[in-house]
Amino acid sequence: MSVYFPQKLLPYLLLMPQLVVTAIFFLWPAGQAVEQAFYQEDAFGLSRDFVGLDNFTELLTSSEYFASLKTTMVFSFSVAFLGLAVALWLAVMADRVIRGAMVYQTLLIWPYAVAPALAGVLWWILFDPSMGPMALLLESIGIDWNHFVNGDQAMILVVISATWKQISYNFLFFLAGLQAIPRSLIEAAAIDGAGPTKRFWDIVFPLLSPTTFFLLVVNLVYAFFETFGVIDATTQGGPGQSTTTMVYKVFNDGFVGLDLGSSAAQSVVLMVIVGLMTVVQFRYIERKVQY
Amino acid sequence: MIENRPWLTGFSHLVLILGVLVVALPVWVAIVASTHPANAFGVGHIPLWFGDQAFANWHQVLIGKEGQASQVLRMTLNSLIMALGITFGKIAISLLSAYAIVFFRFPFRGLAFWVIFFTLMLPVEVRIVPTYEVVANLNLLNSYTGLTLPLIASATATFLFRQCFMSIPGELVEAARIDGAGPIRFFFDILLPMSRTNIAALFVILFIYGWNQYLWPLIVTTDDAYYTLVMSVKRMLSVPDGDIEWNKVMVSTLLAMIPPVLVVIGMQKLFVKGLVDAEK
Amino acid sequence: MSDLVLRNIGKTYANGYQAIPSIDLTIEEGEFIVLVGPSGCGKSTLLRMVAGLESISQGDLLIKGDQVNHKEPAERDIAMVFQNYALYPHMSVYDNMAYGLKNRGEPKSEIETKVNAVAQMLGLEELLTRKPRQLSGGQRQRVAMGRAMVRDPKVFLFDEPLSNLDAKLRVQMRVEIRELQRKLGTTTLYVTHDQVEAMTLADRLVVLNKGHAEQVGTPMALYERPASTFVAQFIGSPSMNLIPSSIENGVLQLGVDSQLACPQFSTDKVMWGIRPEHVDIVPLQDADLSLQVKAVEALGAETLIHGSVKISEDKQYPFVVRLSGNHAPDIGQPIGLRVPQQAWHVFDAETTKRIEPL
Amino acid sequence: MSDLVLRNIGKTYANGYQAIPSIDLTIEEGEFIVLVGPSGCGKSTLLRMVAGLESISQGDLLIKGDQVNHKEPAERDIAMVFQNYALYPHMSVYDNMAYGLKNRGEPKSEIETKVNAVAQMLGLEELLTRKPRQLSGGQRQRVAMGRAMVRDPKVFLFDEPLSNLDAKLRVQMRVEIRELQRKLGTTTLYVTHDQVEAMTLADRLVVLNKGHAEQVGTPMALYERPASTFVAQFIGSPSMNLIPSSIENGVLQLGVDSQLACPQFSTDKVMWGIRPEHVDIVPLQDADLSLQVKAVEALGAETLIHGSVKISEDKQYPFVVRLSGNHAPDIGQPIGLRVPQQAWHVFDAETTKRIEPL
Amino acid sequence: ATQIEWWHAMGGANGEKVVEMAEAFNQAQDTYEVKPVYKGNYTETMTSAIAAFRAKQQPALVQVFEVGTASMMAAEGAIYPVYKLMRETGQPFIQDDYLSAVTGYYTDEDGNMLSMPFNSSTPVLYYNKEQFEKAGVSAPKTWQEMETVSQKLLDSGVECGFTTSWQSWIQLENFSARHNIPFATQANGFAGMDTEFVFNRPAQVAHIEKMREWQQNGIFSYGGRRSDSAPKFYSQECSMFMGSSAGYAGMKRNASFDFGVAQLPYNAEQIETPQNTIIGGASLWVLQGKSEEQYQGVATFLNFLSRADMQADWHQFSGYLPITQAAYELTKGQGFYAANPGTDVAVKQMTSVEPTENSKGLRLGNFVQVRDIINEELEAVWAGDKTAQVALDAAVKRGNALLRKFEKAND
Ligand SMILES: Nc1ncnc2c1ncn2[C@@H]1O[C@H](COP(=O)(O)OP(=O)(O)OP(=O)(O)O)[C@@H](O)[C@H]1O
Ligand SMILES: Nc1ncnc2c1ncn2[C@@H]1O[C@H](COP(=O)(O)OP(=O)(O)OP(=O)(O)O)[C@@H](O)[C@H]1O
Ligand SMILES: O=P(O)(O)OC[C@H](O)CO
Ligand SMILES: [Mg+2]
Ligand SMILES: [Mg+2]
Repeated sequence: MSVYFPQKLLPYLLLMPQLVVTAIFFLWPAGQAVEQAFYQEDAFGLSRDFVGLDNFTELLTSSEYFASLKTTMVFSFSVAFLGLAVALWLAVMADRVIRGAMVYQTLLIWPYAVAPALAGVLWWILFDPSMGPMALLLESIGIDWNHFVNGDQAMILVVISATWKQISYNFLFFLAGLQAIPRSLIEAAAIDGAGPTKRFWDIVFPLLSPTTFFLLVVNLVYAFFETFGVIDATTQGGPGQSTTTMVYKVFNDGFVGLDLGSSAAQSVVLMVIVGLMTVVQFRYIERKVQY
Repeated sequence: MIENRPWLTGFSHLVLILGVLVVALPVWVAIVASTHPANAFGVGHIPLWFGDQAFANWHQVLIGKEGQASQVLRMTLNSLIMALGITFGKIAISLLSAYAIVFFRFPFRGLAFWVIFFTLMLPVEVRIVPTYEVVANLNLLNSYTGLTLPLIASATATFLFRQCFMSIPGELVEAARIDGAGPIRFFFDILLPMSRTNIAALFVILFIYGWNQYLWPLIVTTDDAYYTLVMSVKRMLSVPDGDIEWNKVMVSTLLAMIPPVLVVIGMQKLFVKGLVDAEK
Repeated sequence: MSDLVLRNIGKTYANGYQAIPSIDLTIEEGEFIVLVGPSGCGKSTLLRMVAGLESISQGDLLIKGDQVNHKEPAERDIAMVFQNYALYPHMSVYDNMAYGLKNRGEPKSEIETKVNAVAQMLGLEELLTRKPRQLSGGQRQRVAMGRAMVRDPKVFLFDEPLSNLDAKLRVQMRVEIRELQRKLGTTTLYVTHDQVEAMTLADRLVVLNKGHAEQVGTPMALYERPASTFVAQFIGSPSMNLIPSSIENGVLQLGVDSQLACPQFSTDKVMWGIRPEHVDIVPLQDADLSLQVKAVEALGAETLIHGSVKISEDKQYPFVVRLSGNHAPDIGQPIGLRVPQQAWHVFDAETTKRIEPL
Repeated sequence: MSDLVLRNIGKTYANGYQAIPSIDLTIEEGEFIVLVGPSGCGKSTLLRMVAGLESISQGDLLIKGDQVNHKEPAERDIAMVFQNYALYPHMSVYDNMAYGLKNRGEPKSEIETKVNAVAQMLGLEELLTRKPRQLSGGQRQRVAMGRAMVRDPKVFLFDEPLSNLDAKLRVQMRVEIRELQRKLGTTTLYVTHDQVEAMTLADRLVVLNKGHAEQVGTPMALYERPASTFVAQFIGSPSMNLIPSSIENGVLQLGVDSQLACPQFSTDKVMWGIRPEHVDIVPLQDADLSLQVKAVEALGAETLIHGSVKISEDKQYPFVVRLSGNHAPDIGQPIGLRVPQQAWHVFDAETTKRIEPL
Repeated sequence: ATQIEWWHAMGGANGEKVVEMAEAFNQAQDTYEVKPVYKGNYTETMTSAIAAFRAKQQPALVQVFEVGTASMMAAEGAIYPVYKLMRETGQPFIQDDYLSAVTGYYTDEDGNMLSMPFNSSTPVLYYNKEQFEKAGVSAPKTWQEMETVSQKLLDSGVECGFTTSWQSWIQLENFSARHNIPFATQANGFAGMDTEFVFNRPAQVAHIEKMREWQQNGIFSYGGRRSDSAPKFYSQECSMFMGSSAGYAGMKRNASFDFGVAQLPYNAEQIETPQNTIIGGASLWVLQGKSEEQYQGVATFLNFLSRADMQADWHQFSGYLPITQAAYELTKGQGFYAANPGTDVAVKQMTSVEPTENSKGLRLGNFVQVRDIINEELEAVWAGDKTAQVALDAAVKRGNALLRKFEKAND
């Protein structure tokens, strides 16, 4: 698009509603969070002390915070990886079957609609160590499942619950991506003597890389910021801190623990991270990965 | 066809069916669980096959007590109002702002875009206390406005519309200008109708986003006239030391799940098309 | 031994559509065969059956005497150049060309030798490290050729390889392809819907119409003696002028006041035809036909005169005349045409097949 | 009164790129002007300035005597047909055509009359309720035309309106556009990079080169007396053969053993040119030049012979000959050419401008 | 009628009961109308109320769990102490009517009741009678017996001996109280904000260390932070379950076997006669900033709730303790305990001895977060990642930091 309307005032009017809402419900609270980060305050807001950077130094010297950073990374990348891998696998299969691709799409698409909190509940009871069918299944093959004790298992549980919802979304994009790969390329590779598996790794997978990269970013953002409901409904951050992600921690420290100063400082850190991710995502979307 | 290997096709179907089954498992369990008596869960295992209490459970949740039916109806209505309010609000303001950003050049355009884009990612949970205070100060607690308006301040929709608008050929704008259409006419006569599928896709995404909110409504409402379905599930779950009535929880879960699932499946074609086209 | 034999080959798609009823064709070693025909006539289908990308519904396909109906594409020892080139966008030019050899498991050094040799032949040495998107259309086309050549296949298959290029480049690449094929001597099956390309490239042309081979022969044979009105209109540009008429007692009734003496034919309802370039302009009183001029296109070297020939009160047929040099007849005025008998083409009006004088 | 006047018009883009330094052009009522030139030469820029879609950096634009530099496109009373038609995809054909009239606030009944009249003229009556995506390329093109015509504008603007069509359709639509414009008598500015289109459509041609008007004139004038090598190569297909040479004492030094007597010119370093169609084949011993044949393209009505002319040991120039009818010289062999002096073109080797004998 | 908002955290059946009680009040008079509002679980309810207070949208009455007590008490400008409310509205109010073990938790240094006890619970031991019979054992009284009984149960084919809910509450807070050892200095915080945690003393460490060992050999099986472990008992995986007395109703509904209720075990080597246990559950706090009329209504309502019949009904329905002596007597008189053996165990366990300063309760700031910390550290113990000593030391250290923060914010 390099064609514009010449009007000068109109664009501001058009932007106004969005900006007003953003300013009131996002920027203002965000500003308050920034301010709060420099204060120590009791829960009821009856007294407050300016503490400078104390909240930040406390945060950045606390091993728990870095543990949650690590947890966030492990969690996010696991969700992204698992979600992409499963969805790609299914999409490749759906792309192969000429008949029924739409039917499969319908059957796979709906978890997208399920509330994260509800998804969490469903997986939680599936894996409940004493009554969940999955836990019993695992037990019957010799795996002692108890995510209340075992941090890795808890992580697996939240990863599965968070991934589940995301598979449909990824699947849609991968299927579209696959269908957009020119048939002739696949045919050329077949003539060049590559079998189905080789064709996938040599041709299809590299050609999907823009889609994959896009989905990677989307999934990371999702895992980073939007899985609060899943974690809250399943493990609530435990056992230990093994599933306490940064977003969960902000919420927990602030809303549950009522440590508003620290929580605000964490919000500020997150905002910085969001800012960075915004830049990265924006750059990517502006000039897509080229192969 | 490229190669003649029927077993490969068979294998593909097998994998897909397996995938569908795994994906459906949790909901299967929910459906099955909603047909058992409450104590079927405690005694050991979650049943994997239907019980005989389906009617009783659903009846109990839907119209168990006097006035309950109207409460369920009310919650459904609230969920719907909230979901649609958020959906239409977002779509409306996003259409306008994306239009401004894509089709006009003006000072601070970049800044405006970044400000909007920045809100894309930070979820309400992270800034819930100050946001609550703002809403309270504006006297919006216990109102549909309070339920919806603050959640409208996110940029997914703006961003998607921007992507979609950028793919509209510039020549169309020029043709419209030559045909004597100014920006407003262009917006209504050309742009809106052309963005149908994207609007539809966003409708689905945002409807689901809105419908699935639970923390926010929990916090800004104190009047049960404003309770939503998803909230009701959450409410049945937080029973300190009491026993969770899983059968009813599952009924409510299904109840809260059905409308958005119907929306997704019903609008599948438009949804997929609008979503995928705008992103790429 | 014939290189490529299509014996009673037919194709019916899964949806029941019969794209090709039956085709027989024998291609000799080193021949350049062009399949030409309008869109949807089954050219690609036929080519893809030879390549192994589409299953063969009926008949036999023989390459160097072997029946290959059920062989995988890679096993048929063919190479194909696609309309959009189908270069692997994420691989360098070198890798694009080497991919087939790698898959065959040839040793690295050998691959290098072969790729370099072909690259040199095509003038691609400088481009080997580039990615396809860094190439111009013509260069891409050449890489696609290179990828096919490097494998030294028994048969080259081309599916409209030039149609994505602009006019100038198309002319140039056309000449290059022809030269290369001459040099390599590889049997070639080439699909196009462009009759100029078909005429200039082919040793023999196959004109396809709705999955049937209407005529097979050298370009000149087809130009000079088209077997049907379909071929007559398809080969040559502008198309041959065709006018339905009847022959009675050695007289061709061309309408209002045009009656031309002509030899005896076996049929009397005919399509009478003459190519635009075989018509001369003469003073009206000496003319065989009179042409109402509608538009004149002067191209410098030649002039096209578009107009219509009136046959009866309510029937007139479009008619084009092609003249060398520059001419400027008045638009809206009639001019006189001479149509020499040796340039006539006569077709059966019903079967549309060519008929010769008795 | 002149219909459209471009007085010292120039365009510098916001990024500082000067797409058009300065152009002067006066267009009379009803004239069909074609802007032609290679990609990026500024054709679209100029057209869009006339349309009001691009601001004018310098100079005056007058439509029917009014300075319209700062008027909105809709106020200039022009209509434009875009390369990809820019039909509103969600509106029916009728609505597409009616949209401009509606915006003007014309009464419904009047709109209907006008749209129907134009639809009938263009044979679109049956299609009025369809959406653009349900139309073929040629039909879309016609709708785009219809949308422009229905508003009965003072000026038609076309930006490569035919380049998305296939060859056959392009020829047909070209003739249609010309006929329509004649009928309507609307002043027209038409952009193309296709020289055939340019030659056949234009009353006058403007050849643009890097934002400059290289030459303005009738197609024949440009074909016969191109003002520069740029125009010479651009107009005519295949292109004019050009060979750098020197003139010494009335002798044109064409290389190894070709020296042709020639009139006196003001310069001695020249580009000597001749069009492919103006060359004759003669026995080698009578020849002015000898051509090494590389490829022969027989098109039925004519034959193109591609080859090269040797100038010195290490220099040879490609050379094309175009002959009527069918010829088959041996590839790789030399043939003799005659180059009649009256068909020569001579250009200053430095300025590339045409020079005439003294 | 004057509207009175009452925010509570009672979901499920208890939630319905709460609504019923409010209805009953509204029916009984028409000057006031109490509007019960469910605000999520305990933490969500408390934080919602605090957030609302900050935004000046607070309810008149809010249910806050015992863990939040210190935070509420410290917020002097935000709360309206119940004793004061009663006095100023002229409502009859005799503090001594209430069970001292309950009121003790909610009174200030001068013995004034700051909030109104509502749903108080205390941990008890539930056991599976059928499995016990089969293994030939009876309910353990001491932790020593706990081990041998469990072992026998395991030998008889049961998968696990016991499990626990609310690990900090039961295995540390109540463990300390029951053995009359401090959980924190300054009388568990009652005597001042400069309190420090001391639950990393040998007695607690030894107990946790023992549990760690049991977790490894199957005597103990951890099943989650709150009451998530109950299904282990329902499903007969574990023979014993330590949980809130308020869980009785659910137990009744879910257990398909005969179960018994016993007092929490004690360590016989530590103490001869065990101390009382401390309470959990929640009390009702009145918030500042409402009209006199509303306060009048709140006081009336609180009185209504404390009526013996109301309390007895609530006690019998939910399993929460009867908070007044009268309610206890009434229930007893109605023959409830006889018909439901074990339902009085909690009351007895609570009231058998006079509370000491170690068993009166806890008053510790930021305790919600501290509970999280303890949960995290204990989970590390169960997982075998840390020894009891290391984990409790860490918990004390992290907890103390929060105490200091609280002290700083509230001085
Ligand atoms: N997979 C298919 N299933 C059913 N019909 C098909 C299929 N592929 C092609 N066809 C039909 O077969 C006929 C021949 O198609 P084909 O692609 O061979 O034409 P073509 O001559 O190559 O045309 P073009 O010049 O447009 O490429 C067409 O009518 C087409 O619609
Ligand atoms: N908005 C712009 N900003 C800067 N430079 C531009 C802009 N639009 C076009 N140009 C440049 O101006 C020159 C002329 O562009 P124009 O589009 O007029 O060419 P054209 O003759 O129409 O080419 P084509 O045949 O490819 O359509 C080109 O070099 C182009 O890159
Ligand atoms: O579940 P409850 O209501 O008995 O309360 C448990 C205690 O709050 C735990 O601290
Ligand atoms: Mg084809
Ligand atoms: Mg252009």
